[in-house]
Amino acid sequence: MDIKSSIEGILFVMGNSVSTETLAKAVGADTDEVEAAVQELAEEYEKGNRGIRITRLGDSYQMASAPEIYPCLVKIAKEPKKRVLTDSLLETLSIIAYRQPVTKAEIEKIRGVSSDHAVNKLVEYELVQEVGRMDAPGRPMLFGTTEDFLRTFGVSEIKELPSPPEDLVEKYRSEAEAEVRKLDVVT
Amino acid sequence: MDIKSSIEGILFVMGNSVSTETLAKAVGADTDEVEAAVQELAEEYEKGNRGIRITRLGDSYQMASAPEIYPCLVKIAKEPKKRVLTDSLLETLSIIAYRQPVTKAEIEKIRGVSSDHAVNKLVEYELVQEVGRMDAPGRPMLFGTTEDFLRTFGVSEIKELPSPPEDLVEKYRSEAEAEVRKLDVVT
Amino acid sequence: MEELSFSLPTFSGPLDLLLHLIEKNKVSIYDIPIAEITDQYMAYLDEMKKRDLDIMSEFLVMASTLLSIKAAMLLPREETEEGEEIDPRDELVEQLLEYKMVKTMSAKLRDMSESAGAFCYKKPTIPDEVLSYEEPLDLDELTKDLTLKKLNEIFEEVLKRANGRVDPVRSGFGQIRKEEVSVDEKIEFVSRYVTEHRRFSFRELLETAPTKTEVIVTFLAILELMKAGEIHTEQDSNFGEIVIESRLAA
Repeated sequence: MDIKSSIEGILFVMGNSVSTETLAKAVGADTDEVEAAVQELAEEYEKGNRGIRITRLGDSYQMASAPEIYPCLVKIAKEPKKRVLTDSLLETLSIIAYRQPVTKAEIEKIRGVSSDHAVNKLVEYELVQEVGRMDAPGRPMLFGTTEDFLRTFGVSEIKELPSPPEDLVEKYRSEAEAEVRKLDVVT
Repeated sequence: MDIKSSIEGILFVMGNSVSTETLAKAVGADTDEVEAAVQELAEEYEKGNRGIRITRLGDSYQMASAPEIYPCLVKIAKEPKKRVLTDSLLETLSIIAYRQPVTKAEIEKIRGVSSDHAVNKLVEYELVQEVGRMDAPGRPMLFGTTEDFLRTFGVSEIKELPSPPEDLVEKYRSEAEAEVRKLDVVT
Repeated sequence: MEELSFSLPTFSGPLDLLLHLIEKNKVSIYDIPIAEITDQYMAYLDEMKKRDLDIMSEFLVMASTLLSIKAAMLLPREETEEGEEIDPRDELVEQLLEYKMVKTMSAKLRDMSESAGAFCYKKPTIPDEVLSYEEPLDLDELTKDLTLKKLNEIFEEVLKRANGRVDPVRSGFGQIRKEEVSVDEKIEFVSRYVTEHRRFSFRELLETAPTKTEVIVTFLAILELMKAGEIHTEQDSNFGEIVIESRLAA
């Protein structure tokens, strides 16, 4: 097997960059011969418009894929992330939609569980955004729905969202407040 | 970039074996087109006496270095540690290879010894895998060979394994008969 | 008979040893001189035992098989229905042939693995650009099963659940005060209730108990009355309705 083919195989197996010196040692030739052979090989790949390229990095060479195949690679190289609105995301979204602007603490109080992850996911999905800070100790972040959210549901303003019966909301609110007051007394 | 070059790049990047189905998905062609392109590519490497080879493993393809450059590689890379297969393991493996799918009980009957340890070791070495359960009392586990088995023994599929045992039986039988006749003559 | 060599090769099993002896003696598998081979097998076994007391039971099983064949060889041959003589060695011969095949194939496999080892593979080197690529977000796809009506329902559901976590008894109470209900008082009360209502559910009774303490005391009162034999209780299933019935004559 000639030097060029040997170098081809070596660059393939090593994957990383290999110095001309190392290549010379492997094939038993001097660095000039190696240099000439690698150049020839690189040109063949380039001119043949092949899926593999040979790139020079200082005194080293490395085999790499042609950038043109990236679109093919993204289809198979990793599991596509599945984006779904889970129950906890939906709950959080509904609270933000009807109570906006609202803090994470308020959401957590209503849901009874930590909602950090859910809020962050909704922000990532561009359904929810930061809309300001509350004028309260710690200046907590306030969250509201995005324009994308309105567009998705075909409404032009938050006001258009069907509102839950007001009395129901009031009932829950006063009950919850009553309990909170009572807790204050105990502590 | 044409299908062939895309496949070349994909096989290079992935390193592992890639199924024709995955390749088809990546390049947006049907499996027949992919099959044809891979064959052509493999032939080019082979005929050009290049440093890279494309090997088939069942329904998958994998890029490998040409065996001829192995001596060059060991001069610069650490020699891959070879797994030593003891006689027991090899016996068990050849029973599984030729009789698959096969149960531990069948293996034990042929070898005359408990083969639990050997089968477990082969599974650990990823040469053998569970392939299902036999439709018999106790639903015993059935074992077969893996893709790693094909790679380790340099075949593309099980059918390529040498001389089916049936021929050998005949050979031994006729040898034995010849021997018996010889004895008759002597006595 | 040949001398035993003391550099014992290792055998992968009893068949391996047996095959070794047959080949060493240059005899046919089809015509094993059982007496001789058995003696040699036993001699090996003795030697192996000296070195390794954990000798595998399989070797001993084979030894007894050989001895039983040896004994059968001394007896007149059995015959098949067709009148052919049955050789007691037949089964062993078949087993040995199959095993010999396996040995041949495993030797071939070993050769093959040596030549296949010259192929070298490469680890995946997926470019960062590919790994960090994310599919563009498709909001319509993400929200395709979601309607405003559903979102509204979810919100109401969440509120209801939030309400469920608020203890209605305590929240309606305002402050903590000492309960002044004794079990004796309660027994008297329940006793009266039983006389008036004859048969009723525990839940009904609890409507008369506005606080948690009263609920507990009422339950204790029920237990006392059961012990006294004044009432009889029934419950069909766990957490089901408890039905209380008077056992006293009306």
